[in-house]
Amino acid sequence: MKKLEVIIKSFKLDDVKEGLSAIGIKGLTVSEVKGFGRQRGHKEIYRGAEYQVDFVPKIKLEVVMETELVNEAVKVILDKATTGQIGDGKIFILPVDEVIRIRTGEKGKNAI
Amino acid sequence: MKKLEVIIKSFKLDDVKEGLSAIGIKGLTVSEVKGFGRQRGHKEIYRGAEYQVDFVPKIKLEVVMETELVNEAVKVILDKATTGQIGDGKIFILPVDEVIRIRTGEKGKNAI
Amino acid sequence: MKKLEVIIKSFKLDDVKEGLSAIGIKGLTVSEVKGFGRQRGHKEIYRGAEYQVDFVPKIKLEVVMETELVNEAVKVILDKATTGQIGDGKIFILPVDEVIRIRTGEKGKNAI
Amino acid sequence: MNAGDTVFVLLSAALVMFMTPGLALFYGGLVRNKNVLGTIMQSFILLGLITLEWVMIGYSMSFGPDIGGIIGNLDWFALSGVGMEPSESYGTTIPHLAFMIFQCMFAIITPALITGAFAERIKFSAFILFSLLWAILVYNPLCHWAWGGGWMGKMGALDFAGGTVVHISSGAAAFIAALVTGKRKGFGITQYIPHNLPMAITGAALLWFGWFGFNAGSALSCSGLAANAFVVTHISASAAALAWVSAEWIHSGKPTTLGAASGAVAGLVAITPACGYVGPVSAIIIGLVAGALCFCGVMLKSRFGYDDSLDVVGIHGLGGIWGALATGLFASVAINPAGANGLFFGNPGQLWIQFISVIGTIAFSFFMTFIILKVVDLIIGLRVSIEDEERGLDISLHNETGYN
Amino acid sequence: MNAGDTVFVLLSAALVMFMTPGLALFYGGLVRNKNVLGTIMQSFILLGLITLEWVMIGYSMSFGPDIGGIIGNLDWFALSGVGMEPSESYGTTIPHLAFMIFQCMFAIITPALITGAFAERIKFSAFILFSLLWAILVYNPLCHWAWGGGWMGKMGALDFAGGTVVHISSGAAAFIAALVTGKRKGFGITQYIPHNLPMAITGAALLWFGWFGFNAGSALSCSGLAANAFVVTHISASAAALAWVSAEWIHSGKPTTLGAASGAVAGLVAITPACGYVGPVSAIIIGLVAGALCFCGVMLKSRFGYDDSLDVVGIHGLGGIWGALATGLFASVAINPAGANGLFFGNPGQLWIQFISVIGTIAFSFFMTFIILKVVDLIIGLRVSIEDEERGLDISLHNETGYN
Amino acid sequence: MNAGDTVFVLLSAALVMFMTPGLALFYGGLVRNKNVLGTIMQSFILLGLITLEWVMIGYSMSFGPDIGGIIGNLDWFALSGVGMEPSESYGTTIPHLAFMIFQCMFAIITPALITGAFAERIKFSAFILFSLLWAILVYNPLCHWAWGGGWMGKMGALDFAGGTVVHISSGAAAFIAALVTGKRKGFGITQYIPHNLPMAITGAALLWFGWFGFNAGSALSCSGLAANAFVVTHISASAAALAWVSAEWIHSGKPTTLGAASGAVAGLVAITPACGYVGPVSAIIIGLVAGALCFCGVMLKSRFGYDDSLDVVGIHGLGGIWGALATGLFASVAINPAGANGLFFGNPGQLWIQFISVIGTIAFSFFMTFIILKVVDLIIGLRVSIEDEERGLDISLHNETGYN
Ligand SMILES: Nc1ncnc2c1ncn2[C@@H]1O[C@H](COP(=O)(O)OP(=O)(O)O)[C@@H](O)[C@H]1O
Ligand SMILES: Nc1ncnc2c1ncn2[C@@H]1O[C@H](COP(=O)(O)OP(=O)(O)O)[C@@H](O)[C@H]1O
Ligand SMILES: Nc1ncnc2c1ncn2[C@@H]1O[C@H](COP(=O)(O)OP(=O)(O)O)[C@@H](O)[C@H]1O
Repeated sequence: MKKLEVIIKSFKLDDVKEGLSAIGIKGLTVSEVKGFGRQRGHKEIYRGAEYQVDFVPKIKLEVVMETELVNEAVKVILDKATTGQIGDGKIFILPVDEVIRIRTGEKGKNAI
Repeated sequence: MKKLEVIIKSFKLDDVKEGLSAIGIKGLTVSEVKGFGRQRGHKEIYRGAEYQVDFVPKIKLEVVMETELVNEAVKVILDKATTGQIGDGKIFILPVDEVIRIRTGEKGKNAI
Repeated sequence: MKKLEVIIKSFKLDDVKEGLSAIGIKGLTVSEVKGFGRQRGHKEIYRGAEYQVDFVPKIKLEVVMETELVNEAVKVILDKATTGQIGDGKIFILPVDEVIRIRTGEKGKNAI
Repeated sequence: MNAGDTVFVLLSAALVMFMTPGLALFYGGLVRNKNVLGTIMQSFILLGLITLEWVMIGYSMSFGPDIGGIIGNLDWFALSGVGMEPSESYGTTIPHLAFMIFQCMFAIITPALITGAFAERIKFSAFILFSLLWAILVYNPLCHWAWGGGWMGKMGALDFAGGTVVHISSGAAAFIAALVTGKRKGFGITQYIPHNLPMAITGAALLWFGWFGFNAGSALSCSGLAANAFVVTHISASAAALAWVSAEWIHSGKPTTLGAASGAVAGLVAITPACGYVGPVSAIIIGLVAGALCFCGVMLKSRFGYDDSLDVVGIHGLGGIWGALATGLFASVAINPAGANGLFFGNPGQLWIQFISVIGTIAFSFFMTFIILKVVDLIIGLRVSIEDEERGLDISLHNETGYN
Repeated sequence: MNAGDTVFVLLSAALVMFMTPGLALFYGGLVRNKNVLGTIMQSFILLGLITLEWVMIGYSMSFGPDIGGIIGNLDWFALSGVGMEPSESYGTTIPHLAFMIFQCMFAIITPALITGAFAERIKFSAFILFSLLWAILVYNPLCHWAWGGGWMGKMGALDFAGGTVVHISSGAAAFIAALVTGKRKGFGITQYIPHNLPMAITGAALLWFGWFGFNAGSALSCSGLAANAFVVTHISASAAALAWVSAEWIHSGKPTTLGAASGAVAGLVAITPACGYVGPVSAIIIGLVAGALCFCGVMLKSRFGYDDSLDVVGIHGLGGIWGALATGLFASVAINPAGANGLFFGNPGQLWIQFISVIGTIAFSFFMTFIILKVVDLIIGLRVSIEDEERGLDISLHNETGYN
Repeated sequence: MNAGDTVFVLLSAALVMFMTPGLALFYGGLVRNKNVLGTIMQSFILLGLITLEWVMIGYSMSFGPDIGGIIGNLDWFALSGVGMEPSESYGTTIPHLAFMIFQCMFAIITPALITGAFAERIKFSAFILFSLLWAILVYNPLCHWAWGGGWMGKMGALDFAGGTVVHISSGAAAFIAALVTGKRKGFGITQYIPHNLPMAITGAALLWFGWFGFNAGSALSCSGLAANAFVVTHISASAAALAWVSAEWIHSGKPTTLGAASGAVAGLVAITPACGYVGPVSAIIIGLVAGALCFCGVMLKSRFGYDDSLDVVGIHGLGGIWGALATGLFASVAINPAGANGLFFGNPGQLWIQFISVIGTIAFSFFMTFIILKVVDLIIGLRVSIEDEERGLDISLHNETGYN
């Protein structure tokens, strides 16, 4: 099993969620984060005062899935989340040892 | 060492925290997330306007622990966080390579 | 590749960010969390009412990097985030299988 | 001239002015986080825009020398002749300027009410043009008809503080605006839950507070009649808040704060035309019916499938119609000798007159609003792009975010 | 009838009405996120509930023809006979309706004050029944005793704007209510930190603003006495805010915004009975003592181990008692010839009278509140289930959340 | 004595009092989350601090018997001789206490305005000492000069409601304070984005609302002149809001809510000295220029590289100067026979007088503020430690956090 941690632009959340649902992803977890990446570092002026944009609001998705699904999921995310502009985000794939559904105590694939 | 990422219902936080403390867990990290799982997808009406419930507020716990503790911790979480109703959440177990305590620079078991 | 999950005191964010930038870290993701650790548990009085301090606001950094960079990054973090007082936080190092940049679809080192 | 009356009208004007920021908070709290500023802005900027319109031409069109019962002429352009002395016809114990500015606040809040119908999706430029045209082409004539010597007032229609002029006109316009603007992206699927209910309830409280100026101030002199208007205003708001909350309690087991706030507003709307003609017991009935009726209106909305985002039709439209008709039922010359009796006091004719005024207002507002929207759509386009709608008006139109 | 006085009382009524939403924000900001709406609702809905109670029977019970110094009879049921003409006994230069509605706002906020004592844990239905019974069985009699021709007023007790009627009565009720309702889950362990202090401070500012109407308006005519009441109100609030903040500074090194706000409220409470009888210098002393005293009261709370969640006892109870006694110390016929001198102006008897009125109010409120709570507990049950308490009142009782 | 005038001044005082919490929200919304309470506190505590200062000595220094056109003597120490009867010189139809408390509210808000300049970095103790000294050594003399029988008033300078006394004085002080205090940590790099714009806009709305009391109330009697002041105040705010937003729209394509709010404040500032002397059409021009001018001032700020955090100089300084000069341009005895004509009405001399008053105010405020800051820096130190600045004033100075 793998965990995908996906950083995307906030307004792409609905599209990505739909896309992942469509390929059979049954659950995911979303949080609000601030991102610091290539998109940062330029100067902006707000009310006549200069500052540097360092952190940009992003959405982080966490999805655990069977290893077989990963490739398809990545494809879907690339498809839905890309705008082609800097700051589109990243996908990180991490290994997962075990998943347990709290309600039933089920483990492994059934629990995802 | 392992990391448990646990998604639970918000109001179960205190109980789970107490439970984990009781078996010797010394630290954990909590964040507010929105969950999308089996609990989603039903229609609700708010002030006469229909909509679909997709995301439900949840609490995410992150706890790093020695591998030996994992089974007990899982048992405690199942015990404390289950309501038996949909949306009780999940436990994800991930491998951890190393832990470092910032204050002292200690590594490994001592740092947990 | 490795992922560092770093829990620090909120007001250390800027320093740690500068430090990591200086050693060539190009991106990171920040979120607000609540920490429960050694720092907790003491009694405080607020307006004449006693309570126990359990959760303290913390900042969580997530940084994915090449394995070679990890030691240096840890050193920088220890350097910048330590106050020597309880509650300075932790560094957790997790394995990462793959990284993908959404904008370009690049994988591996280039995507970090 | 009377110092007491002047204080009364000036401070009432201040209270009515305060309602527009109140509305901004009420509406702003009900939209999603990403649209809070865009929504607040739509009310706030009207303070600027309509004030200038009113001072330049609006006041003259509304209250200036009558042309055929239809509209005022432009003799009072840029307030020429409107000075510190009392006017001959309006508020004869207070400076003419005081009457003018009191009425100005009504002209501002009326188009602001409409913004609830197309919240979260309209271009700011289109909104500005729409509001300006609407103020000139809908509000000013209607105001003239009811209060400025126009046909409606002459016919004997009773509207003490703006049931037709303010609430029915904006409610009807909201209906058309919701239809013409179309639904928000994700309508029927996305959860448009209020992002900040304490803010919305604060806004409703400001409205309630300001409404004392709106209704009692409309007496233009601080007499027993003003006290009566004040009292029935408070009673109706109270009764309607209770009625709405009770209806919710019965309907779903959960009385809500937004229900209490909405009910209060519904009660305030309904008593507006009646407050100078009815007594406290009538006010209880008017309020109870208003709360229950508007609750039903809002709940039935989904049946019709149009997206009146913040329920302007259900509250101001329905509540306004009920209030105008209720005035025809409960009005009594015992309360106001300058008024008339309603059906329950032996004069069924008044109900008919009220009915005509309701129909006239709705028809006129429907028609004109439709034309104006179509024109604005042609010139500028009403809606933001789908991407801007997704990102939210705050960032896409105003380059700001509410909370950081 | 006097237009100036009428404006004064009507707009004062509006200001006092505004205090209830102000209290909603003050209390709402102090509770936890999950209870913000439930808390706001408890104040807001009383605007509806008590208004109807007052209009139907409350006003008549409080101010109607006296029965044995104990209570008014129901001659004025549903405001019959209460009209646009001045009353014979109350506010003889203003419409009777104006006096009635001004007093209505006092009747609303008093039970709302109590809600701070059982915040975050009481059933909405139980709260509604409790408040209704309390208004009828505690507020109305007390109001009659002090102002409606009852024994307390006849005895010569001075209470210009509601020290006993409003603050001591609600403070005493809060004490009993906190005891009978019991502690919140996790008391002594869980961190009940205010979820939104800017909201709480905004609420306190609204209270301060509205209090000008509360105190100065109680003069019922806009004279030098009203100006004096206005001035000493402002001074006492200021002095008490400074005193509380200074006490904190000395005690813990950290002056807090909540301290400043609480201090201001304490000063406003304390000056309430005195404001028509004392001058500015006395007001400074009254305020300074109020701030320091209530700070100590709140800090000592933990010693007693009961859960008066938002410090109603420490602020309204203690502050009210101090204010009533201070009136017996500082009152001066130089300020108000219709009043009396206090101890410091040569009349120790007045302090004794004030003392009796304090004891009488506390005893009556204790006893009645206890009975009412027990009855409500029997019929409905006071507390929400432990699970609902954990999930918060907002979602469990009202099916809403404050922020999304 | 006149009841109508008394109501007017007392309720205006209440409105002006309300502006200080309004300012607290305006400023509080504009700072970062971690400083919201520290910022709110700086306004709120001045309600306490300056009230006592004013009652003890400030009122006497400002309005007491004149000493050489420079300052009032201390005959009215602790309000001795200031009672319920009208004064001989100020507001002769209202209780002297009413005039005193109305002026008290002006004395409070003026130092509160300055706090925007050193927001997010100053010690609370230093702030308290600074504000107290500033009130005594800068505000009281300036107030005396303009209104208390001092040289500026005698010279014939027109300042109806506080253009020099309140806005130029605080704007000039803000300039010096920003320089002396130094920049915030991270200036030019860190993103100091407002943490809560709805709060800031609510604050601006409260300011607008309260400003009716500020400006119209300054007529001290509720006459045609008060109505005129009320009307031009509203018009100028509206015009300036539109002008600012339009300037932004042209400049960057994005009209902002903060721009609308800032514009409104700029317009209110500019009309303040003029409101009793100019008519509605002049007010439109004054407002439009104010909005555009202050927008430019704020945008050019970065050129100078000093950190006037919340734009006190750009709005109150610039707007105040423009307003004072505009009074010298647009004043007309047709509006106020007790005033004078300005340049556009044939009297160029008035512009010169206004110019002198502006220069005098700036010079005095610059000089005194500088000295006071240096003294406070010596005794206490102005700035918090760098670590406290990073953690935020809320937690480091007040041991509280805004939101939990
Ligand atoms: N190495 C990294 N570790 C953790 N998060 C990262 C890393 N690199 C990028 N991110 C996250 O991804 C977001 C997008 O990265 P950015 O470099 O701005 O975009 P792009 O990849 O399109 O150039 C960042 O805002 C940050 O949240
Ligand atoms: N595959 C997954 N990846 C990430 N998070 C998940 C996944 N499945 C479930 N979750 C999280 O767990 C929560 C509970 O899941 P849900 O399916 O509603 O409950 P249950 O299966 O226990 O009935 C979800 O709201 C979501 O936050
Ligand atoms: N085992 C753990 N798992 C997850 N998070 C932890 C763990 N231990 C500590 N933390 C996080 O690190 C923070 C600092 O830990 P704490 O024990 O207070 O500090 P210190 O290491 O200086 O004693 C905690 O607030 C918590 O967020």
